[in-house]
Amino acid sequence: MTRKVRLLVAALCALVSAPAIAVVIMHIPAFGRHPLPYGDAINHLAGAQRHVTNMVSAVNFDYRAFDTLGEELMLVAAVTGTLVLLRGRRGESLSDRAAQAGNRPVCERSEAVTLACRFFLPLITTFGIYVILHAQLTPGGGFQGGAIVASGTLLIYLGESYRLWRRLVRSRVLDMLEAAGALVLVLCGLGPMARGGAFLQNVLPLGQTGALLSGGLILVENAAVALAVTAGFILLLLEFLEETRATCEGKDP
Amino acid sequence: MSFVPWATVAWLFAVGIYGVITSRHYVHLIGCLTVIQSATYITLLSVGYRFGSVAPIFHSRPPSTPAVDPVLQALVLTDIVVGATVTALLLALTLQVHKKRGTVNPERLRPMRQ
Amino acid sequence: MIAPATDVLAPLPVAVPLLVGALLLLVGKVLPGRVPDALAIVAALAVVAIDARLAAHTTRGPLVYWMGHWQPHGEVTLGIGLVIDEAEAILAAFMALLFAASFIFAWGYFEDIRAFFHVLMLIFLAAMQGFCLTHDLFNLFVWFEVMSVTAFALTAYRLEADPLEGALNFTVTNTIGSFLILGGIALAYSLAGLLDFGALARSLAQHADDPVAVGAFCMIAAGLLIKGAAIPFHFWLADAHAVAPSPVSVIFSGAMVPLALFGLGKVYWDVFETVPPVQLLMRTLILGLGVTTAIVGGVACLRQRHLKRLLAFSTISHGGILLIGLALPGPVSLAGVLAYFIGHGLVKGALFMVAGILLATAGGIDELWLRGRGRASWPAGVAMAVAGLLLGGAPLGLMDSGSRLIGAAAAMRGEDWILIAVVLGTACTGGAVLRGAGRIFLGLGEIAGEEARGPSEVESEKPDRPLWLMMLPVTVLLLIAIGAGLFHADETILGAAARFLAWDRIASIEPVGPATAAAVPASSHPFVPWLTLGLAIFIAAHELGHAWLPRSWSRASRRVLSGPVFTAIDRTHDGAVGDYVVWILIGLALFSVSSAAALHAG
Amino acid sequence: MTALLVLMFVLVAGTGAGVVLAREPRRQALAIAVNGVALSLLFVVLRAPDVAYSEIAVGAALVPLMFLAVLVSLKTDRPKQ
Repeated sequence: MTRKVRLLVAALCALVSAPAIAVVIMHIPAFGRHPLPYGDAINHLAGAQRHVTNMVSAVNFDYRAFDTLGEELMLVAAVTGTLVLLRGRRGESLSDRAAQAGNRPVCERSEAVTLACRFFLPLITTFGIYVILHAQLTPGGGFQGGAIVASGTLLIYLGESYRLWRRLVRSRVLDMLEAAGALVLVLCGLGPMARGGAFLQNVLPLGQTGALLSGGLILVENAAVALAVTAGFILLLLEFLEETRATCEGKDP
Repeated sequence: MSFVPWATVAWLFAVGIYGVITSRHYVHLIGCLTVIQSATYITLLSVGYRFGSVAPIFHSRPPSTPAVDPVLQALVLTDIVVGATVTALLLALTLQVHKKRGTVNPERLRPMRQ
Repeated sequence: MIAPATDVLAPLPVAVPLLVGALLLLVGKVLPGRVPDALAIVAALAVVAIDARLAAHTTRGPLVYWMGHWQPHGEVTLGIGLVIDEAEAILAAFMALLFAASFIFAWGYFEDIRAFFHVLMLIFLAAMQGFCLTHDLFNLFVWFEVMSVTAFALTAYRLEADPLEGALNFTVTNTIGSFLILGGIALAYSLAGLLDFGALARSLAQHADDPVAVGAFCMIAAGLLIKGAAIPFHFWLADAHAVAPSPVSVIFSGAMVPLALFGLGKVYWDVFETVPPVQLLMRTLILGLGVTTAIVGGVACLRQRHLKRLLAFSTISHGGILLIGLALPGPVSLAGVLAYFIGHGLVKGALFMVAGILLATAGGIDELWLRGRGRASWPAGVAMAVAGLLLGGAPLGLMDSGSRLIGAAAAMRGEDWILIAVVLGTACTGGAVLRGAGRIFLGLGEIAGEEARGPSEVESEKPDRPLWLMMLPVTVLLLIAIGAGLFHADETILGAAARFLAWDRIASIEPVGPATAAAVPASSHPFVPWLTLGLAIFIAAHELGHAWLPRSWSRASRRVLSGPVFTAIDRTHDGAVGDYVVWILIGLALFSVSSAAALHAG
Repeated sequence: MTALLVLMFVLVAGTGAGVVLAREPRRQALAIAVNGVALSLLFVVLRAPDVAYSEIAVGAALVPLMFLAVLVSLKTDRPKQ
């Protein structure tokens, strides 16, 4: 099909489907007034049952932790797949050394950029860790904080140099951290079974509502997710940035 | 006015599909997929919204305050991970296919027809 | 608090492969040689054992297991439940068995990059188990997506141009499918505000004629049919299955595609069965799609020369037959689906392994190029011929049980015409495989027919494994496919199907007592299997015998086969992802028109 | 339905279309970031701060960065065939 034929067929399909779609939209319960029995039940029960104040984290890491287990393993699978795709060509042996940028001129970073990056790096990292640690209390959690920390490490690259970033961020260590995060999450499921509980059952002491150490198993799972997400996203960035440099196979160290 | 969220969703889906079927650059096509993906976030969160409610976080207010649905927000969080990982995988595939074929035009990337 | 002994097993089919996978990812680099292979095989076999035990313990009704011990709070379920039925446990056990066979087949094949292959495959296995056993709509989506992501990565594992392009088409189309499923989940949630299958079903029963419920079903069904490769959503499959490494194609064709179709049945029976327009959609649209898919897939299969692509089209055709079985109501038809699922998976798995053997020993996959070059590995030829006969409807073993039961279910409703689609699909795919076996291993068929125009590629896999090692899983799979009939497999499966449907999901989330199993129905058309087999052999002989046919006959048949209808089939499978997406839109339009008609009729 | 909500929905619809219509991939990466910011604003209005956080970190930062990195390497890469 050419582009024109495709657009024509697509427009026809849209035209034919439009009445049915319109009927469905007209029948959806009015926006802002849906019946939400599941969400309401969680909002009413979770505070007392799990001593947490962020209901989204309670759902993610306790009520529906099985989803999160699948989600994290999906992340691990996607990162592994990307590694296979990108590292497979370069060869594993090169993965711990910064690739050379060929004969591209290295642009000098201005003082201001370096200074700004040195200023913001600790700020962003601290903020990311804060977001991770307060999952059970305020908005945020392992996933959001992990993503923030991962993008924050790029400031090393922006402000200092690609080489320093690569030297500080070791892909071998990241591989291990990512796998460890996934493993801890699976063990969070199996551990309670060893004590006669159900898979992923919260068997740890719940602590006091509002305290940093509250929520029991939620804390452990949150930490595992933070580990896997941080390591996974840094690995993704690292592999993509590595691709931007022409690898020169062992010419100069 | 209650149709605005659903109209937005339908619009984003349609415009994203339009981009996918007319795209001439795989990276652009992947961008269009993220637009369709954002339509799913909006659907889920719109379903969970409730007028006159607060966010489902009771750090500084009593737990009896009416709040929006936390379950759907958790689902959207999962969805965002899905989106980011699939995007990364697609970008890696694009990069490799460019090395092999020298093009990223979807029209010219047809398996087993070279 | 302490659960009974078997309950403890419920989460393990998912947890065990994930545990081993995470461990391999952590220490895979330092493990010597074949340890990852061995660990993966042990993990898969452990899952088989767990599932088998679960199946044995659910003959009196399903087992309910709440993740995190979140029992329902009154009417509202708080957590995610697994509800394990005998039927689902049997399917799960079969899929784990296929993984074990595939791991044995791939012994030592993927040693290049740590244990990445095994990690991905184990996560893939866990996702399929979760998808099969879960009882929660969003959890179903999560495992569906884990399945997809691992499958995308595994398709491109060879890092050649064709696999990369195939993986791109696969990823783009299936990602759109998962968006559709998510949209359907959101629609269902807007009505009910719940996610558990049972709770949803009870809530939807009160919205019997609501267009939103129908819309939710349509979106979820379309998403699952993209993964299940029903026409017109099927285009990605031939591109992806043909280029994936053969141990991966074994899983794709033998388990993943049928599982997505079974998922459609699961969502229908567990959630949407009480919505009358949806019932009507199953009896009309889904049945129609199944019939079309069975026939078109079979015809397209005959027109291929790339052996794995040929097998991929045969999977499309057999998926159509499964879809027919899902669309027909009643336990007999469901039993047919279960038997066909397992029988087809075993045979198709064995066939993809034969293709892998040819890639490794003869160094090619193109049927015309391979003519006569398979003689050295003749045991594979015997296996391919046996598998071709089973695929072509030989009245023997599980596949035959499946198609007989589906046929009986159609006859019981007075819709005997459906048998035509089953016979045509079966005969064409069986004929195509038999033609391949004759050409590759006996050197027949010097003059090629229409298949010469099919797309192909140059491909080979590492010739580092002994033939006996690769033949071992092939033999085991085929023996099970043939021999299962000797152990009353029909009765067991029919009982499981009857119990699966007897449980009134609206009345209670609790399991029910054992249902009375229906008797295996006597076939109303006992000659059909023989007719099908005869047709398959005739097709193969005709395709191989161009040299001996009278000139005028040969010319006439060629004129028909290169006619506009057949070349249109070739031309639509053009590999352009934009076209595939347009075909998805056409499918969605079909869905919306039929659901509007169904709502109007109701 | 408040005016603010309508405004945010329209904004997201507009920036989403912008992502599709930005045919030049570099400009598209920027459009994706803008769309990500618009989405997270909408999520804040929809009372979903958790989701807004992850959208701003992933949709407005990580994903555009990956896009840019891939575009750079597509440019530097000289295919062998």
